[in-house]
Amino acid sequence: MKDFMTMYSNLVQNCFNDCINDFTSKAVSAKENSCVTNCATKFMKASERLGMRFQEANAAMMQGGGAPGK
Amino acid sequence: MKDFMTMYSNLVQNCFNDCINDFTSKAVSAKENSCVTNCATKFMKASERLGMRFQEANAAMMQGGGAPGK
Amino acid sequence: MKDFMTMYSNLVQNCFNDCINDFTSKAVSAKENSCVTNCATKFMKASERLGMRFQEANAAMMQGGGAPGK
Amino acid sequence: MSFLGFGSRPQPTSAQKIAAAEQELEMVTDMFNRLTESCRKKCLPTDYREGELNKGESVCLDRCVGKFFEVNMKISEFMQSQQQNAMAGGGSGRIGGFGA
Amino acid sequence: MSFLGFGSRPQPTSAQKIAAAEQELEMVTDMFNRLTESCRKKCLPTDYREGELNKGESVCLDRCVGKFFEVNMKISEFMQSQQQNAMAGGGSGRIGGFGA
Amino acid sequence: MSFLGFGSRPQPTSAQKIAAAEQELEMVTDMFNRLTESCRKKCLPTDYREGELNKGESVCLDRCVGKFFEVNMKISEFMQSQQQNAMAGGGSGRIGGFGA
Repeated sequence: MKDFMTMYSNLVQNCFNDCINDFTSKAVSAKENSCVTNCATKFMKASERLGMRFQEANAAMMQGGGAPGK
Repeated sequence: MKDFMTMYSNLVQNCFNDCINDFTSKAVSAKENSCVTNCATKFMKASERLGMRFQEANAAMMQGGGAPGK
Repeated sequence: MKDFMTMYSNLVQNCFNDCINDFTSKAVSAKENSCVTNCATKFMKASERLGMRFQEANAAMMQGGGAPGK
Repeated sequence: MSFLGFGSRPQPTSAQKIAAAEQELEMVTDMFNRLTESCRKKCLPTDYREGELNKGESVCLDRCVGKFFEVNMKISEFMQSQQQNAMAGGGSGRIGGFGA
Repeated sequence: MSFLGFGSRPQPTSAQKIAAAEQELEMVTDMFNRLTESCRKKCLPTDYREGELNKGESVCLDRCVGKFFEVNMKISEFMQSQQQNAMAGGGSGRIGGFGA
Repeated sequence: MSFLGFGSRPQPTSAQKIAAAEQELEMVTDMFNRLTESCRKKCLPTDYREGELNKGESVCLDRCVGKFFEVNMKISEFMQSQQQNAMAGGGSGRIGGFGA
Protein backbone atom coordinates (compact mmCIF):
# COMPACT_ATOMS: atom_id res chain seq x y z
CA MET A 1 0.00 0.00 0.00
CA LYS A 2 2.75 2.41 0.98
CA ASP A 3 4.64 1.43 -2.18
CA PHE A 4 1.58 2.24 -4.25
CA MET A 5 1.24 5.66 -2.62
CA THR A 6 4.92 6.43 -3.23
CA MET A 7 4.55 5.41 -6.85
CA TYR A 8 1.41 7.51 -7.21
CA SER A 9 2.99 10.58 -5.62
CA ASN A 10 6.08 10.22 -7.79
CA LEU A 11 3.87 10.03 -10.83
CA VAL A 12 2.01 13.23 -9.93
CA GLN A 13 5.18 15.14 -9.07
CA ASN A 14 7.16 14.00 -12.11
CA CYS A 15 4.40 14.66 -14.63
CA PHE A 16 3.69 18.02 -13.02
CA ASN A 17 7.36 19.00 -13.14
CA ASP A 18 7.81 17.89 -16.74
CA CYS A 19 4.53 19.15 -18.20
CA ILE A 20 3.51 22.31 -16.33
CA ASN A 21 5.83 25.21 -17.01
CA ASP A 22 3.53 28.07 -17.84
CA PHE A 23 2.14 30.11 -14.98
CA THR A 24 1.04 33.12 -17.01
CA SER A 25 -2.43 31.64 -17.11
CA LYS A 26 -4.56 29.94 -14.50
CA ALA A 27 -5.96 27.18 -16.69
CA VAL A 28 -4.18 23.99 -17.65
CA SER A 29 -3.77 24.26 -21.43
CA ALA A 30 -4.75 21.54 -23.91
CA LYS A 31 -1.07 20.94 -24.59
CA GLU A 32 -0.27 20.56 -20.91
CA ASN A 33 -3.24 18.26 -20.53
CA SER A 34 -2.16 15.88 -23.25
CA CYS A 35 1.40 16.00 -21.91
CA VAL A 36 0.14 14.84 -18.49
CA THR A 37 -1.89 12.00 -19.97
CA ASN A 38 0.99 10.85 -22.14
CA CYS A 39 3.38 11.17 -19.21
CA ALA A 40 1.19 8.99 -16.96
CA THR A 41 0.63 6.42 -19.71
CA LYS A 42 4.30 6.19 -20.55
CA PHE A 43 5.31 6.14 -16.89
CA MET A 44 3.06 3.11 -16.25
CA LYS A 45 4.33 1.26 -19.29
CA ALA A 46 7.93 2.02 -18.34
CA SER A 47 7.35 0.84 -14.75
CA GLU A 48 5.88 -2.41 -16.01
CA ARG A 49 8.77 -3.02 -18.38
CA LEU A 50 11.37 -2.10 -15.76
CA GLY A 51 9.65 -4.40 -13.27
CA MET A 52 9.86 -7.36 -15.63
CA ARG A 53 13.51 -6.73 -16.49
CA PHE A 54 14.34 -6.19 -12.85
CA GLN A 55 12.84 -9.52 -11.83
CA GLU A 56 14.63 -11.34 -14.62
CA ALA A 57 17.95 -9.75 -13.72
CA ASN A 58 17.40 -10.48 -10.04
CA ALA A 59 16.55 -14.12 -10.72
CA ALA A 60 19.60 -14.49 -12.96
CA MET A 61 21.83 -12.99 -10.29
CA MET A 62 20.50 -15.32 -7.61
CA GLN A 63 21.19 -18.34 -9.81
CA GLY A 64 24.62 -17.06 -10.76
CA GLY A 65 26.70 -15.85 -7.84
CA GLY A 66 24.08 -15.65 -5.11
CA ALA A 67 23.59 -17.32 -1.76
CA PRO A 68 22.11 -20.82 -1.98
CA GLY A 69 20.25 -21.01 1.36
CA LYS A 70 18.52 -17.66 1.50
CA MET B 1 7.32 17.36 15.17
CA LYS B 2 8.83 15.19 12.47
CA ASP B 3 7.17 17.41 9.87
CA PHE B 4 8.78 20.44 11.44
CA MET B 5 12.20 18.79 11.34
CA THR B 6 11.78 17.84 7.68
CA MET B 7 10.78 21.39 6.86
CA TYR B 8 13.72 22.77 8.82
CA SER B 9 16.23 20.42 7.16
CA ASN B 10 14.84 21.23 3.73
CA LEU B 11 15.20 24.91 4.49
CA VAL B 12 18.85 24.52 5.49
CA GLN B 13 19.74 22.33 2.53
CA ASN B 14 17.91 24.43 -0.06
CA CYS B 15 19.28 27.76 1.13
CA PHE B 16 22.77 26.28 1.38
CA ASN B 17 22.55 24.87 -2.15
CA ASP B 18 21.19 28.09 -3.63
CA CYS B 19 23.35 30.59 -1.76
CA ILE B 20 26.75 29.02 -1.08
CA ASN B 21 28.75 28.48 -4.23
CA ASP B 22 32.16 29.91 -3.44
CA PHE B 23 34.66 27.64 -1.71
CA THR B 24 37.77 29.66 -2.47
CA SER B 25 37.44 31.25 0.94
CA LYS B 26 36.59 29.84 4.36
CA ALA B 27 34.31 32.62 5.52
CA VAL B 28 30.68 33.08 4.56
CA SER B 29 30.64 36.37 2.62
CA ALA B 30 28.27 39.25 3.29
CA LYS B 31 26.52 38.50 0.02
CA GLU B 32 26.07 34.83 0.91
CA ASN B 33 24.82 35.84 4.32
CA SER B 34 22.11 38.11 3.01
CA CYS B 35 21.17 35.48 0.44
CA VAL B 36 20.61 32.94 3.24
CA THR B 37 18.48 35.35 5.26
CA ASN B 38 16.38 36.30 2.25
CA CYS B 39 16.08 32.64 1.26
CA ALA B 40 14.79 31.64 4.70
CA THR B 41 12.41 34.59 4.87
CA LYS B 42 11.02 33.97 1.42
CA PHE B 43 10.80 30.22 2.02
CA MET B 44 8.66 30.76 5.14
CA LYS B 45 6.38 33.22 3.39
CA ALA B 46 6.01 30.89 0.42
CA SER B 47 5.23 27.93 2.72
CA GLU B 48 2.56 29.94 4.46
CA ARG B 49 0.98 31.05 1.20
CA LEU B 50 1.14 27.56 -0.29
CA GLY B 51 -0.38 26.12 2.88
CA MET B 52 -3.37 28.47 2.65
CA ARG B 53 -3.95 27.81 -1.04
CA PHE B 54 -3.54 24.08 -0.47
CA GLN B 55 -6.20 24.02 2.22
CA GLU B 56 -8.58 26.07 0.12
CA ALA B 57 -8.09 23.81 -2.88
CA ASN B 58 -8.47 20.69 -0.73
CA ALA B 59 -11.68 21.99 0.82
CA ALA B 60 -13.07 22.90 -2.61
CA MET B 61 -12.22 19.44 -3.94
CA MET B 62 -13.92 17.72 -1.03
CA GLN B 63 -17.09 19.76 -1.59
CA GLY B 64 -17.00 19.20 -5.32
CA GLY B 65 -16.39 15.62 -6.35
CA GLY B 66 -15.31 14.13 -3.04
CA ALA B 67 -16.67 11.46 -0.73
CA PRO B 68 -19.61 12.60 1.39
CA GLY B 69 -19.09 10.43 4.48
CA LYS B 70 -15.44 11.08 5.27
CA MET C 1 22.18 -0.87 9.61
CA LYS C 2 19.56 1.21 7.89
CA ASP C 3 22.07 4.03 7.61
CA PHE C 4 24.52 1.71 5.93
CA MET C 5 21.88 0.62 3.42
CA THR C 6 20.96 4.22 2.63
CA MET C 7 24.62 5.05 2.11
CA TYR C 8 25.09 1.99 -0.08
CA SER C 9 22.02 2.73 -2.21
CA ASN C 10 23.07 6.35 -2.62
CA LEU C 11 26.48 5.19 -3.74
CA VAL C 12 25.03 2.87 -6.38
CA GLN C 13 22.55 5.44 -7.67
CA ASN C 14 25.01 8.34 -7.76
CA CYS C 15 27.80 6.43 -9.47
CA PHE C 16 25.31 4.98 -11.95
CA ASN C 17 23.89 8.42 -12.73
CA ASP C 18 27.30 10.03 -13.12
CA CYS C 19 29.11 7.23 -15.01
CA ILE C 20 26.58 5.44 -17.21
CA ASN C 21 25.31 7.59 -20.03
CA ASP C 22 25.64 5.41 -23.10
CA PHE C 23 22.79 3.04 -23.88
CA THR C 24 23.71 2.36 -27.50
CA SER C 25 25.46 -0.78 -26.33
CA LYS C 26 24.52 -3.45 -23.82
CA ALA C 27 27.92 -3.88 -22.23
CA VAL C 28 29.44 -1.61 -19.60
CA SER C 29 32.50 -0.11 -21.33
CA ALA C 30 36.00 -0.06 -19.89
CA LYS C 31 35.70 3.69 -19.43
CA GLU C 32 32.39 3.37 -17.58
CA ASN C 33 33.89 0.64 -15.44
CA SER C 34 36.83 2.69 -14.30
CA CYS C 35 34.52 5.65 -13.72
CA VAL C 36 32.40 3.52 -11.36
CA THR C 37 35.43 2.29 -9.42
CA ASN C 38 36.85 5.78 -9.09
CA CYS C 39 33.45 7.12 -8.13
CA ALA C 40 33.03 4.54 -5.33
CA THR C 41 36.58 5.07 -4.09
CA LYS C 42 36.25 8.83 -4.05
CA PHE C 43 32.80 8.69 -2.50
CA MET C 44 34.13 6.61 0.42
CA LYS C 45 37.10 8.89 0.97
CA ALA C 46 34.87 11.95 0.81
CA SER C 47 32.40 10.42 3.29
CA GLU C 48 35.20 9.67 5.70
CA ARG C 49 36.60 13.18 5.45
CA LEU C 50 33.17 14.78 5.76
CA GLY C 51 32.43 12.58 8.79
CA MET C 52 35.57 13.77 10.57
CA ARG C 53 34.96 17.44 9.84
CA PHE C 54 31.31 17.09 10.80
CA GLN C 55 32.18 15.65 14.21
CA GLU C 56 34.78 18.34 14.82
CA ALA C 57 32.34 21.09 13.89
CA ASN C 58 29.59 19.53 15.98
CA ALA C 59 31.87 19.24 19.02
CA ALA C 60 33.02 22.84 18.60
CA MET C 61 29.43 24.03 18.35
CA MET C 62 28.41 22.17 21.51
CA GLN C 63 31.28 23.74 23.44
CA GLY C 64 30.56 27.18 22.04
CA GLY C 65 26.92 28.16 22.15
CA GLY C 66 25.30 24.84 22.95
CA ALA C 67 23.19 23.54 25.82
CA PRO C 68 25.22 22.66 28.94
CA GLY C 69 23.00 19.90 30.36
CA LYS C 70 22.67 17.53 27.44
CA MET D 1 -9.08 9.75 1.04
CA SER D 2 -10.77 12.83 -0.20
CA PHE D 3 -7.54 14.35 -1.43
CA LEU D 4 -7.35 11.74 -4.14
CA GLY D 5 -11.06 11.85 -4.73
CA PHE D 6 -11.47 8.10 -4.95
CA GLY D 7 -15.15 8.19 -4.15
CA SER D 8 -17.30 6.44 -1.56
CA ARG D 9 -16.92 2.97 -0.07
CA PRO D 10 -18.72 0.41 2.13
CA GLN D 11 -19.12 1.11 5.87
CA PRO D 12 -15.81 0.76 7.76
CA THR D 13 -15.24 -0.03 11.44
CA SER D 14 -13.88 2.60 13.86
CA ALA D 15 -10.39 1.11 13.87
CA GLN D 16 -10.37 1.09 10.10
CA LYS D 17 -11.57 4.67 10.08
CA ILE D 18 -8.70 5.74 12.34
CA ALA D 19 -6.13 3.86 10.27
CA ALA D 20 -7.53 5.36 7.08
CA ALA D 21 -7.47 8.85 8.58
CA GLU D 22 -3.84 8.43 9.65
CA GLN D 23 -2.90 7.19 6.23
CA GLU D 24 -4.75 10.07 4.62
CA LEU D 25 -2.94 12.60 6.81
CA GLU D 26 0.43 11.10 5.90
CA MET D 27 -0.50 11.12 2.26
CA VAL D 28 -1.74 14.72 2.27
CA THR D 29 1.42 15.83 4.11
CA ASP D 30 3.60 14.06 1.56
CA MET D 31 1.67 15.70 -1.29
CA PHE D 32 2.01 19.12 0.32
CA ASN D 33 5.76 18.64 0.69
CA ARG D 34 6.07 17.64 -2.95
CA LEU D 35 3.91 20.55 -4.07
CA THR D 36 6.06 22.92 -2.01
CA GLU D 37 9.25 21.58 -3.56
CA SER D 38 7.86 21.81 -7.10
CA CYS D 39 6.29 25.25 -6.75
CA ARG D 40 9.36 26.71 -5.08
CA LYS D 41 11.45 25.56 -8.03
CA LYS D 42 8.94 26.79 -10.58
CA CYS D 43 8.21 30.19 -9.02
CA LEU D 44 11.11 31.44 -6.89
CA PRO D 45 14.36 32.55 -8.56
CA THR D 46 17.38 31.31 -6.58
CA ASP D 47 19.35 34.53 -6.27
CA TYR D 48 17.26 35.78 -3.32
CA ARG D 49 17.90 39.48 -3.70
CA GLU D 50 14.98 40.19 -1.35
CA GLY D 51 13.12 38.30 1.35
CA GLU D 52 9.64 39.43 0.38
CA LEU D 53 7.47 37.56 -2.09
CA ASN D 54 6.86 39.98 -4.93
CA LYS D 55 3.63 40.15 -6.91
CA GLY D 56 4.77 37.89 -9.73
CA GLU D 57 6.03 35.22 -7.35
CA SER D 58 2.82 35.29 -5.32
CA VAL D 59 0.61 34.90 -8.37
CA CYS D 60 2.84 32.12 -9.66
CA LEU D 61 2.57 30.23 -6.34
CA ASP D 62 -1.22 30.53 -6.33
CA ARG D 63 -1.53 29.21 -9.88
CA CYS D 64 1.02 26.52 -9.13
CA VAL D 65 -1.18 25.10 -6.36
CA GLY D 66 -4.22 25.14 -8.64
CA LYS D 67 -2.42 23.40 -11.46
CA PHE D 68 -0.86 20.85 -9.11
CA PHE D 69 -4.33 19.90 -7.93
CA GLU D 70 -5.58 19.64 -11.48
CA VAL D 71 -2.70 17.35 -12.41
CA ASN D 72 -3.33 15.27 -9.30
CA MET D 73 -7.02 14.96 -10.20
CA LYS D 74 -6.24 14.02 -13.77
CA ILE D 75 -3.78 11.33 -12.72
CA SER D 76 -6.19 10.02 -10.10
CA GLU D 77 -8.82 9.59 -12.82
CA PHE D 78 -6.26 7.98 -15.09
CA MET D 79 -5.29 5.47 -12.40
CA GLN D 80 -8.93 4.62 -11.73
CA SER D 81 -9.61 3.97 -15.40
CA GLN D 82 -6.48 1.79 -15.54
CA GLN D 83 -7.70 -0.06 -12.47
CA GLN D 84 -11.15 -0.60 -13.97
CA ASN D 85 -9.65 -1.96 -17.15
CA ALA D 86 -7.40 -4.30 -15.18
CA MET D 87 -10.05 -5.80 -12.92
CA ALA D 88 -13.12 -5.35 -15.10
CA GLY D 89 -15.96 -7.27 -13.48
CA GLY D 90 -14.05 -8.20 -10.34
CA GLY D 91 -13.95 -5.24 -8.02
CA SER D 92 -15.44 -2.07 -6.70
CA GLY D 93 -13.47 0.34 -8.81
CA ARG D 94 -11.26 1.59 -6.01
CA ILE D 95 -7.50 1.42 -6.25
CA GLY D 96 -5.62 -1.39 -4.56
CA GLY D 97 -7.85 -1.88 -1.52
CA PHE D 98 -7.48 1.75 -0.64
CA GLY D 99 -8.40 3.33 2.66
CA ALA D 100 -11.28 1.77 4.51
CA MET E 1 20.42 -10.64 0.73
CA SER E 2 20.74 -12.17 -2.64
CA PHE E 3 20.18 -8.88 -4.44
CA LEU E 4 23.46 -7.62 -3.11
CA GLY E 5 25.12 -10.99 -3.57
CA PHE E 6 26.88 -10.91 -0.22
CA GLY E 7 27.33 -14.68 -0.08
CA SER E 8 26.45 -17.30 2.50
CA ARG E 9 26.39 -17.04 6.29
CA PRO E 10 26.03 -19.20 9.43
CA GLN E 11 22.63 -20.77 10.20
CA PRO E 12 20.08 -18.18 11.39
CA THR E 13 17.01 -18.72 13.57
CA SER E 14 13.47 -18.39 12.17
CA ALA E 15 12.92 -14.96 13.66
CA GLN E 16 16.22 -13.80 12.22
CA LYS E 17 15.24 -15.25 8.87
CA ILE E 18 11.97 -13.32 8.88
CA ALA E 19 13.67 -10.08 9.89
CA ALA E 20 16.30 -10.59 7.20
CA ALA E 21 13.64 -11.31 4.58
CA GLU E 22 11.73 -8.16 5.52
CA GLN E 23 14.88 -6.11 5.36
CA GLU E 24 15.75 -7.65 2.02
CA LEU E 25 12.32 -6.81 0.62
CA GLU E 26 12.61 -3.21 1.77
CA MET E 27 16.07 -2.99 0.26
CA VAL E 28 15.04 -4.48 -3.07
CA THR E 29 12.02 -2.16 -3.24
CA ASP E 30 14.24 0.84 -2.55
CA MET E 31 16.67 -0.26 -5.25
CA PHE E 32 13.86 -0.72 -7.73
CA ASN E 33 12.55 2.77 -6.99
CA ARG E 34 16.00 4.25 -7.50
CA LEU E 35 16.51 2.29 -10.70
CA THR E 36 13.13 3.48 -11.98
CA GLU E 37 14.01 7.09 -11.23
CA SER E 38 17.42 6.83 -12.92
CA CYS E 39 16.26 4.91 -15.99
CA ARG E 40 13.30 7.19 -16.53
CA LYS E 41 15.65 10.17 -16.56
CA LYS E 42 18.16 8.46 -18.83
CA CYS E 43 15.70 7.00 -21.35
CA LEU E 44 12.48 9.00 -21.52
CA PRO E 45 12.46 12.50 -23.07
CA THR E 46 10.31 14.87 -21.04
CA ASP E 47 8.16 16.38 -23.79
CA TYR E 48 5.78 13.38 -23.84
CA ARG E 49 4.46 13.80 -27.35
CA GLU E 50 3.05 10.27 -27.20
CA GLY E 51 2.03 7.83 -24.49
CA GLU E 52 3.52 4.70 -26.03
CA LEU E 53 7.06 3.56 -25.39
CA ASN E 54 8.77 3.63 -28.76
CA LYS E 55 11.42 1.15 -29.86
CA GLY E 56 14.40 3.28 -28.84
CA GLU E 57 12.99 4.00 -25.39
CA SER E 58 12.19 0.33 -24.79
CA VAL E 59 15.68 -0.82 -25.73
CA CYS E 60 17.19 1.93 -23.60
CA LEU E 61 15.13 0.84 -20.56
CA ASP E 62 16.19 -2.79 -20.99
CA ARG E 63 19.86 -1.90 -21.20
CA CYS E 64 19.47 0.54 -18.33
CA VAL E 65 18.31 -2.27 -16.01
CA GLY E 66 21.21 -4.49 -17.09
CA LYS E 67 23.76 -1.76 -16.54
CA PHE E 68 22.25 -0.75 -13.20
CA PHE E 69 22.66 -4.33 -11.99
CA GLU E 70 26.25 -4.42 -13.20
CA VAL E 71 27.04 -1.21 -11.36
CA ASN E 72 25.35 -2.57 -8.24
CA MET E 73 27.40 -5.78 -8.48
CA LYS E 74 30.61 -3.89 -9.00
CA ILE E 75 29.99 -1.64 -6.02
CA SER E 76 28.97 -4.58 -3.87
CA GLU E 77 32.32 -6.23 -4.69
CA PHE E 78 34.11 -2.99 -4.00
CA MET E 79 32.46 -2.66 -0.58
CA GLN E 80 33.32 -6.24 0.31
CA SER E 81 36.97 -5.74 -0.59
CA GLN E 82 36.98 -2.54 1.49
CA GLN E 83 35.43 -4.46 4.35
CA GLN E 84 37.99 -7.23 4.11
CA ASN E 85 40.83 -4.74 4.14
CA ALA E 86 39.32 -3.00 7.15
CA MET E 87 38.77 -6.06 9.32
CA ALA E 88 41.41 -8.38 7.88
CA GLY E 89 41.55 -11.49 10.06
CA GLY E 90 38.61 -10.54 12.26
CA GLY E 91 35.40 -11.37 10.49
CA SER E 92 33.44 -13.44 8.07
CA GLY E 93 33.71 -11.16 5.09
CA ARG E 94 30.16 -9.86 5.32
CA ILE E 95 29.36 -6.18 5.48
CA GLY E 96 28.55 -4.55 8.79
CA GLY E 97 26.76 -7.46 10.48
CA PHE E 98 24.43 -7.74 7.54
CA GLY E 99 21.24 -9.76 7.45
CA ALA E 100 21.16 -12.84 9.66
CA MET F 1 19.36 19.24 20.48
CA SER F 2 22.82 20.69 20.54
CA PHE F 3 23.24 20.40 16.80
CA LEU F 4 20.56 22.98 16.30
CA GLY F 5 21.80 25.03 19.22
CA PHE F 6 18.34 25.70 20.58
CA GLY F 7 19.61 26.44 24.07
CA SER F 8 18.67 25.10 27.50
CA ARG F 9 15.34 23.84 28.78
CA PRO F 10 13.56 22.79 32.00
CA GLN F 11 14.56 19.47 33.66
CA PRO F 12 13.27 16.46 31.67
CA THR F 13 12.54 12.95 32.95
CA SER F 14 14.70 9.96 31.95
CA ALA F 15 12.22 8.69 29.38
CA GLN F 16 12.01 12.13 27.86
CA LYS F 17 15.80 12.31 27.80
CA ILE F 18 16.02 9.02 25.91
CA ALA F 19 13.35 10.05 23.41
CA ALA F 20 15.06 13.40 22.90
CA ALA F 21 18.44 11.71 22.41
CA GLU F 22 16.98 9.33 19.82
CA GLN F 23 15.33 12.18 18.00
CA GLU F 24 18.57 14.15 18.11
CA LEU F 25 20.52 11.23 16.65
CA GLU F 26 18.02 10.84 13.81
CA MET F 27 18.16 14.55 13.15
CA VAL F 28 21.96 14.69 13.15
CA THR F 29 22.13 11.68 10.82
CA ASP F 30 19.67 13.30 8.45
CA MET F 31 21.67 16.53 8.48
CA PHE F 32 24.89 14.64 7.80
CA ASN F 33 23.29 12.86 4.84
CA ARG F 34 22.09 16.16 3.42
CA LEU F 35 25.48 17.79 3.98
CA THR F 36 27.16 14.86 2.22
CA GLU F 37 24.84 15.16 -0.75
CA SER F 38 25.33 18.91 -1.03
CA CYS F 39 29.11 18.92 -0.56
CA ARG F 40 29.63 16.06 -3.00
CA LYS F 41 27.74 18.04 -5.63
CA LYS F 42 29.59 21.26 -4.86
CA CYS F 43 33.11 19.82 -4.63
CA LEU F 44 33.49 16.63 -6.67
CA PRO F 45 33.47 16.79 -10.49
CA THR F 46 31.45 13.92 -11.96
CA ASP F 47 33.91 12.60 -14.52
CA TYR F 48 35.85 10.60 -11.89
CA ARG F 49 39.16 10.39 -13.70
CA GLU F 50 40.84 9.29 -10.48
CA GLY F 51 39.75 7.68 -7.21
CA GLU F 52 41.84 9.84 -4.90
CA LEU F 53 40.63 13.11 -3.45
CA ASN F 54 43.00 15.75 -4.78
CA LYS F 55 44.10 18.81 -2.82
CA GLY F 56 41.46 21.14 -4.24
CA GLU F 57 38.63 18.71 -3.59
CA SER F 58 39.78 18.08 -0.01
CA VAL F 59 39.98 21.78 0.81
CA CYS F 60 36.59 22.33 -0.79
CA LEU F 61 35.01 19.56 1.32
CA ASP F 62 36.47 21.01 4.53
CA ARG F 63 35.16 24.48 3.77
CA CYS F 64 31.85 23.04 2.68
CA VAL F 65 31.29 21.48 6.11
CA GLY F 66 32.18 24.75 7.82
CA LYS F 67 29.85 26.77 5.67
CA PHE F 68 27.05 24.24 6.00
CA PHE F 69 27.26 24.59 9.79
CA GLU F 70 27.24 28.36 9.53
CA VAL F 71 24.14 28.28 7.36
CA ASN F 72 22.49 25.86 9.77
CA MET F 73 23.30 28.16 12.70
CA LYS F 74 22.01 31.19 10.88
CA ILE F 75 18.75 29.52 9.98
CA SER F 76 18.34 28.16 13.49
CA GLU F 77 18.65 31.71 14.83
CA PHE F 78 16.23 32.93 12.19
CA MET F 79 13.66 30.31 13.17
CA GLN F 80 14.00 31.18 16.84
CA SER F 81 13.42 34.87 16.18
CA GLN F 82 10.38 33.96 14.05
CA GLN F 83 9.15 31.80 16.90
CA GLN F 84 9.63 34.54 19.44
CA ASN F 85 7.73 36.99 17.28
CA ALA F 86 4.91 34.50 16.81
CA MET F 87 4.39 33.58 20.44
CA ALA F 88 5.71 36.72 22.13
CA GLY F 89 4.85 36.51 25.80
CA GLY F 90 3.48 33.00 25.65
CA GLY F 91 6.32 30.52 25.63
CA SER F 92 9.83 29.54 26.54
CA GLY F 93 11.52 30.55 23.33
CA ARG F 94 11.98 27.02 22.05
CA ILE F 95 10.65 25.88 18.71
CA GLY F 96 7.39 23.98 18.49
CA GLY F 97 7.62 22.08 21.76
CA PHE F 98 11.03 20.82 20.78
CA GLY F 99 12.87 17.97 22.48
CA ALA F 100 12.43 17.55 26.20
